[in-house]
Formats: sequence, C-alpha cells, structure tokens
Amino acid sequence: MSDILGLINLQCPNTMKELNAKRPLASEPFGAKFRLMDFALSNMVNAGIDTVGLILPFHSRSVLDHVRSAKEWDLARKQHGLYYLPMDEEEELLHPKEGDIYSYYKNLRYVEAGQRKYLLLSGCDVVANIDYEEVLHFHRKHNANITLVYKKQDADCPGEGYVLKTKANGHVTGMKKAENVKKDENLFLGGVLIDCELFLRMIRRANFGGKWKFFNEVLADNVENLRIFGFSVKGYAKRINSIDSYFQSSMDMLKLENWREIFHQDNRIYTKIKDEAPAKYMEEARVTDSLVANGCIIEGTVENSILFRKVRVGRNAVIRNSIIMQNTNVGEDAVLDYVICDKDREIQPEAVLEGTEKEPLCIIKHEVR
Amino acid sequence: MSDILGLINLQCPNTMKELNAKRPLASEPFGAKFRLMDFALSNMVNAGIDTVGLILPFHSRSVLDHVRSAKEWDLARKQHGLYYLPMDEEEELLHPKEGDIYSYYKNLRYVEAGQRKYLLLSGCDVVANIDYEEVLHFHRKHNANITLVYKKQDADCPGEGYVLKTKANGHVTGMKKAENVKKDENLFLGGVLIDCELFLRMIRRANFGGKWKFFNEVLADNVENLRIFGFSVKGYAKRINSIDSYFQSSMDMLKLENWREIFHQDNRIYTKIKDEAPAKYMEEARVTDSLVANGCIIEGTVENSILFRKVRVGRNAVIRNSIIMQNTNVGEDAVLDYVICDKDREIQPEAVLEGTEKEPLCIIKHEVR
Amino acid sequence: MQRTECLAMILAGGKGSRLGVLTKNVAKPAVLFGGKYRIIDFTLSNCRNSGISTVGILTQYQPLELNWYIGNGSSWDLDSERGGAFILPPYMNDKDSSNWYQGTADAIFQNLNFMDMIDPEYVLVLSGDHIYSMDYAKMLAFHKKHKAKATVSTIQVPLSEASRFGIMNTDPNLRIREFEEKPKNPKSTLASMGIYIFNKEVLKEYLIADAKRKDSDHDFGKNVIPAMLNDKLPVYAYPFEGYWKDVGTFESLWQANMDLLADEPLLSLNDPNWRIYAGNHSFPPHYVGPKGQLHSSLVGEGAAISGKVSHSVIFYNVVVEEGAQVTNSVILPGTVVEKDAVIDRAIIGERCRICAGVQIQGTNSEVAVYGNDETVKAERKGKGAK
Amino acid sequence: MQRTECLAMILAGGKGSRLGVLTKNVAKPAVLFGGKYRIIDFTLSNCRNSGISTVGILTQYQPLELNWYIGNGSSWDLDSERGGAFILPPYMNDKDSSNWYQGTADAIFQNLNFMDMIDPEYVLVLSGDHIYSMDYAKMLAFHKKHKAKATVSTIQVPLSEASRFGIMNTDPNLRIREFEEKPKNPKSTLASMGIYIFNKEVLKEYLIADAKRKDSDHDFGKNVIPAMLNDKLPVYAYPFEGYWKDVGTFESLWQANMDLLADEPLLSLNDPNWRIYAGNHSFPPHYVGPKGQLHSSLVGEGAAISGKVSHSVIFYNVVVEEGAQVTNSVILPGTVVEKDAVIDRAIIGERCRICAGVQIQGTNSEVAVYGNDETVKAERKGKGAK
Repeated sequence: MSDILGLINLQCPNTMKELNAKRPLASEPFGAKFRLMDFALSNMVNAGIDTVGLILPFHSRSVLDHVRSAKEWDLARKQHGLYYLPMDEEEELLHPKEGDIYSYYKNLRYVEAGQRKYLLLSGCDVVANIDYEEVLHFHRKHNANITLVYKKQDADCPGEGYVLKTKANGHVTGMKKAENVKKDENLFLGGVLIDCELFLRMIRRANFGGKWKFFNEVLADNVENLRIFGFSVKGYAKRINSIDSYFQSSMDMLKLENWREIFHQDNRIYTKIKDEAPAKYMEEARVTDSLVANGCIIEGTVENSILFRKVRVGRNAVIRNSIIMQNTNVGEDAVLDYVICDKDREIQPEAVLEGTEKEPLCIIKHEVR
Repeated sequence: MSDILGLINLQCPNTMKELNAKRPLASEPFGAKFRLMDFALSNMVNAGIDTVGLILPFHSRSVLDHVRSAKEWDLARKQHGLYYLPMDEEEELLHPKEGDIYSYYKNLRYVEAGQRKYLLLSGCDVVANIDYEEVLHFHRKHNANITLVYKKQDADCPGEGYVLKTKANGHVTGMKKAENVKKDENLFLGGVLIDCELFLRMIRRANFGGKWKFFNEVLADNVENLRIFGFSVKGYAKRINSIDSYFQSSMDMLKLENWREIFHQDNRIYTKIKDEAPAKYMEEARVTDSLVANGCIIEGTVENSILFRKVRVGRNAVIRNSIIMQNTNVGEDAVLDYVICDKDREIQPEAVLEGTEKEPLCIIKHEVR
Repeated sequence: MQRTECLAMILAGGKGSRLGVLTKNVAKPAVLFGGKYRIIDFTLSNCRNSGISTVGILTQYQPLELNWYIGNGSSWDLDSERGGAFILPPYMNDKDSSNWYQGTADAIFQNLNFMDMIDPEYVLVLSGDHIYSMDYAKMLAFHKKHKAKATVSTIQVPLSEASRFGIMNTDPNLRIREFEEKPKNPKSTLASMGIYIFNKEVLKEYLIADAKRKDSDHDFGKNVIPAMLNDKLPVYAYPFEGYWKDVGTFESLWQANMDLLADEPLLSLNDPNWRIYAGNHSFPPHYVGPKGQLHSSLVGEGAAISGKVSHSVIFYNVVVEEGAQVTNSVILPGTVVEKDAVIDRAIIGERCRICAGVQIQGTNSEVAVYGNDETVKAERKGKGAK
Repeated sequence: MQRTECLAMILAGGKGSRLGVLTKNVAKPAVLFGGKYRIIDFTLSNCRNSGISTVGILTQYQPLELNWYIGNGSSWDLDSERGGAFILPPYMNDKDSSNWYQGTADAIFQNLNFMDMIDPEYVLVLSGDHIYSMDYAKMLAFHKKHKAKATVSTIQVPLSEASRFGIMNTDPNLRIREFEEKPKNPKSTLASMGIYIFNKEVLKEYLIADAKRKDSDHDFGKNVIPAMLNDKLPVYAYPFEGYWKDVGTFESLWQANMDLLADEPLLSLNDPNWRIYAGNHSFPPHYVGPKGQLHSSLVGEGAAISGKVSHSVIFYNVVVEEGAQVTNSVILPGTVVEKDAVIDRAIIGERCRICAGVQIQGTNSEVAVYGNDETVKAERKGKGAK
C-alpha cells in the first residue's frame, strides 16, 4: 500500500474555450489517443498510488464518460481506487469562489479517510511523464515539508504562471505569479507533495482565514517558515494554457525523442480502451512525420499531423500540420492545413480549410460531449 | 445482450429532509445494509440489463460514493455497463425546471447511443423486487407501446401519487394524480417500459412543446392514442414518500415473508460490499424480531429493530422499534424506542431517546455524506 | 438471476506442432496475428459479440502465456460476476487419479462437473485456434428451430481439400445423415468446422458413454457425433458462410495475415458492430518518421516507422529504421529492423533484431520464419530457423 | 510501472484427508470457517493487507470449487492489471512431459517460468490452509534487515507438540544453525510455520539443484532449507507471535471455530485495519424471529434464526426453526435445522436438512460431523457420517 494519497483537481480554468466551451481542459484530447487528464492520473498510478480523488468540475460529463469505472487506470477497486469528488453546493456554482482552497476544504474528509502519510496534489494541464516515486525520494531525502514540481523553461513561455526561486539544493526561497514566464525561469507544474497532516491544517486555517488560492496565499506565505523544496523535472514538460500552447505541445510529440520520452517509457500513459484495429494504410497512402492511432484508414496524404482513433482520410485528401480528433471523416480531395478539428466531424470532399501556424483553424463540434 | 436499455432517474424529490437535507432519497439507507437506489439498480441487472444510465441529482456525492465503479452490480464493464449522467448546465440549477422531461431530454444521446429496442425507465423511491423480464414478456404479449408498473394498494396510502385505471387485461384507460392514494387503487411505481424510438419522439416533442412532466403531461395525454398497459406487481411493493412510509416499510421487513420475498429470492438485491465479519452475539445479548447486519456486536437487548452494519450495542442497552444506521455505537444502559438514528452517531451511555410510532425520533448527522 | 442459457467450452490446449518456433513456448491459440491480436481473440470476441458470457477455456500445452493473456477476461468483457472466463486445466480428482486430456471429447468429459456447476441448457464447443467472425447466437437459433440435439457448424470447402475435414451428407432440411472424418473419397464438400452445439443433457450422456469405450479416440468428429447419428438423434448441419481459417502452417498463417491487406478484406477488423477485442498494452499511437513510407499495410500501436513498409503486417512496438524495407511480411511485436535491412515474404518473431543491411528473402513456396528473441546478423535465405 | 518486489506463491493443492467428508469435493484451503470464510481467505487477506498484489495459487487436488471461489481475485482486490491472482495447476511442457506436483519445493520448481515472468526480488512461499493474521511486510523487512537469503517464519509451540513440526535452533541473532523436520527428540520449541521468504535468484538456484536430486522429497522443510544451511547461507528465523492454526482434523477445525466466540478472540475478524476479505454472496442481513435466542455466537448473512443458538458459528443462509437448539456447533451454509431438533458439539455440512426432533450429540473427544447435502432423519450419536 502506497504512503501517498492522490488528489487531482480537474477544476483547472478552461483556457481553450475556442475549441469547446463546455469541455473542461482535463478532457481535451491530446497525442492522438489521450486526454489531458490521463497524464495526471497515469503519473499517480505509475508511482504505485492506489487511491486517487478526482475533484470534478461542474461540467463533469466528459470526465465521467472517459474515466467511468477507472478500470484502465487499475483504480476500479473494492477498497481504495478512484473517488469522484463532485461539486455539491448550490453556493459553489452561484457564487463560485476564486481559487482552489475552498475545493480542497470541501474534500478534506477524503484526505482524512485516506489515512496516508503524504498527499500528492496535481492539476491536469501538464503534458509530462513524471516519476513521482523519485519525487517522494527527493522529498524524504531533503526532509521537506512540501515539495513542488517544476520545469526550468527552455524558452519563453507566454501566459501567466507561478515561478519558483530555488537554491542549488532545491530549497525554495521565493514564489511568485508571473504574467509571462521567461526562459530559464522555474515554472511550477502543479504537483505538490505534502504531509497530509500539514495539508489538513493549512487548508482549514486558510479557509477559515478567508484565503482563496493555495499557491500564492498559502504556500508563498510560508516560504520562510516551512521547508519547501522544488523538484526539477528534467524531461519534456509543458503546461497547456492556450490554443497556442496546445498546438505547440501536440506538434512537439512528432519528434521521435519526445514521443518516446512521454509515451514509450516503462511508465505508460493509460487511457480509455477502444478496441480499434491497427491503422490501415491503403495503396495510395503517403504519410510522414505523423502520429496515427488505431482504427484509422488512410488513402490520402498526411504530413506533420496527428490523427486520433478512427479518423478516415479519403483518396487524394491532403492533411498538413493538423490535429484531427477521433472519428472524423476527411472526404476525398479535401485539403487541410493548420487545422484543429474536433471529434465526430465530417469534412466534405474537396473542402479547403486553412489556418496558420500562429492561428490554427478550429473546427468545433456543435453538440457537447 | 439485452434488448433493454436501463435509465434510472435519481432526481426524485427528497421527501425525507428531516433525516438528511442533502442526501438524495436514492441514497437513504434501507433494510439493514442497502440504500434505496439498490432496488432500482438490482432489479435492472437481474433482468439481464447490461447498460444502465444514472441521472444524477446535484447532490451526487453519496451516490458516487455508493456506486463507485459499479462492480457490485456487475456494471464495471469495458463496453456497456454503468453511465453516470450528471447535471451540466448552470441553468438547470439556477432555474430548475419542474418535472422530469428536461432531464430526459438532456440525456437523449445516451438513449440513442444505446441502440436497444426498449427503454426501461425507473425512479428510486420504491422498495420491491420486480421481475422486469416478466414485464418485458407482458409488454410483448400485449403488443403494448408502453407498459407501466403498478401496485394495487392493500390499504390507504397517504401522500400524493399517480394512479392508473386499467381494464381486466391490463389496458390502461385512465391515469391521474391523486392527493392521497386509497385502498384498491393502482399506484404507479415509476417503472416504464417503452420503445426507445417512441420515447425519443415523445420527449423531443414534449420538450419542444414546453411540457414538464412525463407522467401527467405526456403519458396521461396519450391514453387514447397509444397502447398503454399496466403490469401489476403481485408481491411486496411500497413507495417511500415520507419518514412515515420509510419507517413503516422498514418495519415491514421484520416479517419473515417480506424479508424472504424482497431479499432472499433468486434475484438478489446488490449493494456495496464492506467485508465485515459475521454479527457477534455476546453472552448477554437478547435479540428478537430484528434484522442484524454483519459487523454488529451486540451485548444488550434489541427488539423489533433494524441494525445496519457495524452497529455496536453496549451492555444492558435496550433498543426497541428502531432503525440504527451504519457504524453507530449505542452506549451501555442507553434506551432507544421509536428512534431512527443516522450513520456514525455516538449514543451516550444511559441516554434515553424516545419517539412514537406516529413520529419516530430522528437523530441526524451534522456532517454531510 | 438468469440461468446461463449457453456455455461455451473452448479447446485451447493445442500444441500447433507445425508452427514450430512460433509455438515453442505458447499454445497455438496464443499465436500472434493481424498486428495486435492472438488467434484466440477471434473466438473470445465471437463469444462476447454473440452474447455468451460464460466461457470455459480448456488448456493443456504451455498454458502460462495464454493464462496470463486471458487474465480475468476483462479485455473481452468476460470478467463478470455472473459469467466469466474460466481456465480449465487437467486436475487430480478425489480418487487420486488424473489424466491429461486425451481427445476433444475427453477434455470436455473431464470437465463435466464444471458444466454441471454452470448448468446451462446448451453447450457450445469451440476451438481456440480458428480465425473467423461468427455469430453463435444465429447458430443457436438454428439449433433451437430444428429441435436438434446436436448441431455441427459447416462450411463449403473445395473438393480437393475435403479429405482433410470431417465431411457430411445432409438431407434437404440440413439434417445430417452421414458423417465421415477425413474420408479418402469425400462424397460432399460440406465440411465440419469443429464447432458444435449440444443440448447439455444429451452431451453429458454421450460423453459418459464414450468415456467407457476403450476403443474410442474420445474425439467429437470421430466418435461422439457418429454415435449420435447411429442412435438416430436429430443432428443438424448449420451452414456458415464467410471467412474461416485454421492456420496450421507457416504459409497459411502468413496468407491469413496477407488476406487482411485487401482493400475490402473478407475478415473485417473495423466493423463497429463486431469488434475484435484483444489484450491491451497501453502503447501510444504509432509514429511515422520524415522518411517513412507505408502502403497496403497494417501498423500497430507504439511502432516507429522510418523506413519503407509495403504489403505487410507490423505489430505493436516494431521499429523500422531509415532505409530498411519490409515487404509482404509479418513482423511480430518489439522487433527492430535496422537500417537498410531488407525483408520480403517472412514472419519475424517477437523482440528480434534484424541487423543493419541483412537481407531476408522467403520464396514463393516457403516463407522465411524466425522465432522470438533472435538476432539476425548475416543474410539467410529461404526457410530461416524453423 | 513498479517492479513487483515480492511475489507470493500459495500452496493450495492439499487434499486434507483427515477432514474426510468436508474435503470430499474441495481442497482443504476451500474448507469453510468462521461463519462466512474459507480457510484460504486468511492467507489471501494477509497478502492484500501486507501490500502483496501478485499471488500465484498452486492447485492440484479438486481445484474447481477453489478456482470458482477465487475467480478473478476481486474479492481480495487482487483483480489488478499490475498484479493479480494466478491459478497455477500442473501443466504439460514443450517436451511433452508432465508431472503432478511431488512436494512443496517441486510445486514451486514447476512454476519457475511463472516466477521468471513476474521477476520479483523476493518470493514468499505460503500455505493455503492455515488460519492466522500476519503482516508479511514485517517479515520481509526482517529478511532485508538481516540480509538473509532465506527466512523461515516461526512460532513457539508446546514441547509436547514439537515433534509434529520442523524445529529450529538459532543463534541469539535468530540465524538458524540447525533445522530438523519432525524430530523425535526436539531440541527446541521454535517451530516452522511453513512460511518462507527467499531471494528469488537463490531460490531458483536451489530449486534447480533439488529437482536434479533423485533422493530428494522435494520439500522445503526436509530438503531445501537443510541444503541452504549446509552451504552456510544466511537463513533466519522470523519470530511470529499471535494466533496461528493448521486445522488438520475435525476437532481442531471445530476448536478453531469455537476460539472465535471468546469475548476477545485471539484472532480478530473485526479489525478495521486488518479486514478479512471473503467471497461475496449478496445475502441480506440475517433475520431473528420472535422466539429467537442468541448467545455467544457468530451469525452470517441471510440466516433466519427462530430457535435457540448458543456458543455456535452459524454460516450464511442457515435456518434454525422454532424450538430447535444449536449449541457448541458449526452449521455450514444453507442447512436447515428443523423444529425441535437439537445439535450439540457438531459440524454440520452445507445444505443439510436436520429433520424435526432429531438429536445430534458429539462427545468431548469427538465432534459429530455430517457432510454436505445430507438429510438427517433419525437420531445418531457420536461421530456421524465421516
């Protein structure tokens, strides 16, 4: 039995409303067969964590539909396993509180009942294969009260984020919110390893004291008092906070080394199983620099693109620099360039749809799922 | 694969707010180890239905906690199985629509995707072991468009309900809402077997036409046009619509024939598994006319009462005519008569708690679960 | 709870000797096929799709990998409380006697107590090593409609091959009048597929009688069905139409893989109403590199294709490096085809390494075959390491 | 994914001959105990509670009911993708040779390929027919702390009984210096519980060596541990304290049931931090009628008690009618004790019918025992139908 209790907050603000206003960020398809929440869930499971709470957003339908019994993550258990933690106060919806503290406060019973030493808290907006066993090792080695997982940025990263100042040994000496995260800054990835007892105490006090945001109103205020350490993720790690970062991170997966590192380690990323046949390439197919999921049937040309499960590419159709989500048919002779196409779409034969690298064209669903 | 798709509406109005304002009726404990929703779920599963949608109430926490992966009902499946259908529009909560039509309308996609011939609709406020295979047989034999499940009342039944007028062969010739249901009237139990196609058409039209209530605004209006039949449940069947009916129905289970008929048929009622030890009677125990669940340890006197799992009855304590829910400790020398005691309570030694048959004393929880 | 109407018993103990290196450590039903499947997936998926939820799997030869693969049956939705997948190996009984399964009928006979425990009305006897999609519910409906005591599923075969099969003569109502196992001079081309439905009580009676006969081979085709016909029981032939293959040799296994590459293959893997379920490995969608070329091929998850693949079946986690060429071949999981290696008309085992520049060439009459975990450094032609 | 640190191998093939009618159709680990359990529940629950999630269960004698009971392991939360409960019967290997398990060590030896597949660091060898609660994680920590190659779990037994066990002499650090299997003149009272932890590679080496020895009984206690000691390997004795019982006879099975009825039994079934998991039957809470009397007893689900029960263990679905008296007895599931029947000092099998007025009386030295499905119409005293 693991020493760690998992808690994933799926109430991330949806920063990709262009694509689907009612689909929470957690449910956004990614990497030709996954959804963003798969990373947080799989990383926890891979560290041997056998009890995971999912704090649900109000629009929980797509999450419940994806995770269902949680069998795929081996969390359909009699004892322990997956716990759905839904909203259950009208008040939350009528006057939503800013920040995450109230969400944690409402679910403290889950943390208490778990009876574990540590709590691992995670968001669901990061693409990374994180070894949390190593994080635990680091946490113990430094006798830390709290360990925060971060990624030192290789390049400027537009959009706001929390950044950490650390000493060489990882000791965190400062934390702040930045409007734009710059190259070489340490971007906090949302992973927090903390003693359960400390978490319970902090959240109770913060909620009572009218505080809202765990990171900048509680953690940041305690940099002096507590042993807060930062664990640096060496491998690929990117936070999705816009259509732009989503598109960039998706395209990053078309590099063999990223694909291997994220998906092809001993630690796998799990997702809903669909039992599709292996992808079928017809005589006329021409495919390069792409990820292709099972269930696809390809008769046309695909370059530098990501095809989710059950995408059909008709004869002479051309798809370039695009992300085509599950169960979409691309008709014969259609041409797509810099397109993000949602699930279950029908692209008419000979259609020409073109976006740009800066602004990919989003083809959205009308119905909600 | 069954021809029937299951759909259970857990948004029953909570008629037992005295006991727990935030626990939906579906989650009320019943029969020493069950919850009310277990009857609807188990009856469906026992008829071989392998796909069940649960329309969740806003306060869904206790439902999600009870059903979890749905393993206990054999509905943790890769294909088919259990589908949670949550609320997902702010509008539903801000301006809740009266009646159930909008709830069905919002979940028509579940019905369409199911691709089954029949839909079995059920509420969650009835204590009965209903053989829905027999209902299907009846439905087919009469070439019915719709079959409604009812119970001819043995006695007056206070509180409002829908009643059916039927011919000898079961053909329904009239339906109405009654303020009080009388002896010999046919009380509708909430079970509706209907062709999926017909249901889809009716709900789309009704929602478009601004109708709210499936029973009296749609079904009742179609008594002339459609072949609506009533299936009479011969065995025990009682609707819970008040503390009073809850208490009465609970006490009904203390008759051996009712207990056998509801719980001890080939068709079992399934519930969450807890792995408690067999009940333990100590030397001083005196127990008669009672239901006792696993995990109980009894040193006192228990008469005409229902003890849920993990209830401890201290030395010389006396419990009469009472319902004691899970994990409650009754201290030494305490006396309880006509009491309904919620989960996880601590009854102090020597406490004296007495209600009356007409008005059982409710000892409620402060916290919500 | 509903009574189990029909119990399926899958004979999965076959050694598959003619598949040599491919069945060294696994029983034939566990042999890989079609880019992600094992042969038994087809039978298990047929059960699942036909609504049969209780399945006994009779194992004997090298069952470990098969047991592991089937696990709790959850991949085929057979991990049900009221049904399930039950592995049935030979066991020791209370008389301390024990027998390995002697023939198809004996294997079922030795599991009569399992059958009694499930207590179905009908028993469907299946083989775990055929590749086909078949709705057993239709065959059961046929069996019931004809009030048969036993029904044999049949398929038309070319006259030239008929002597390899059990061959039947039927009357116009499809009632079987004669059954000859592997006749030298076949009188018809209606062949048994080794798939039977029996009324359970009748089956039990005949199995008990057959077990007592010392001269019996304890085989359904040779002994049990003829005994029933002899007693004038109503035994019917269910006419199956469609793709059906018993892949007993390297060439037939290779051919069955190639059959999937047709534009409209006779055996569809993509039918949303008849999914073929398989064990899951949680690999990502496959990767195609800048110089990848893929034509007329199936490619599984987790593969990384940077070379040229045509008319081939590529399993999960295969790597085809730049400049490598794979044609008319089947590459099993985890194998790496290094730079400039050339493979044509071959079946390459799991986790092999085909070193840079190596050429493997099968012939028209004989595909090249390599077993698992081989490192192939030098060129070899023809049959390979069978 | 984490490597499996410790694999448990449970020897569950025992016939339990001295339990006569109670093991006619089931292996000893499947014998019922304590109102809802089977004996193997304790070992499986120990695994679950000790954090061991991969378990091989070696079956041989009458495995059907045991296999059925264990199913996919979900009752013990062992139906995991990354662990699981694996039934391991004897099987046929690629040399067409096959062996029934000859001894405890041979059973493990024949499953070396399973062990290799799981590839754990440590192997915990357990017996499926002991009743006890034990945290194997503590034993593993002890094994690691002492850098042992093998650790034997031990318990103090009365000197009078020591010659029934494997007896050890240890140095003050608990390193074993001498191990005698069932010595005539025991030199100590430190007995082996038949529970071992081995470093996997060491175990493999010794099992292969032992398998080659024609003079070996292929038994851990008699052969493998002595061989390790002979080679001066560091083998340690882990001191277990607590309730532990190998119920080999009717009397010891009866006594173990009675032990549960103490006010504070040595073996707790109610510890929320050490649950005893068992198969689930979905029966309702039990019913007590107007004239029911219950004292010092355990009563399972679905039972209906209208008579007098004292100092007894009543399994699920038992019916005790008005006027019947059950004292100092164990009544297995589904049995009906009719009006005015009297039972004292007995074990009554499953689904029996004890007819109205019948008296069953065991003696101080011998409990009365009836097998399953018996209808007892006339009075019988003493040992019953063993």
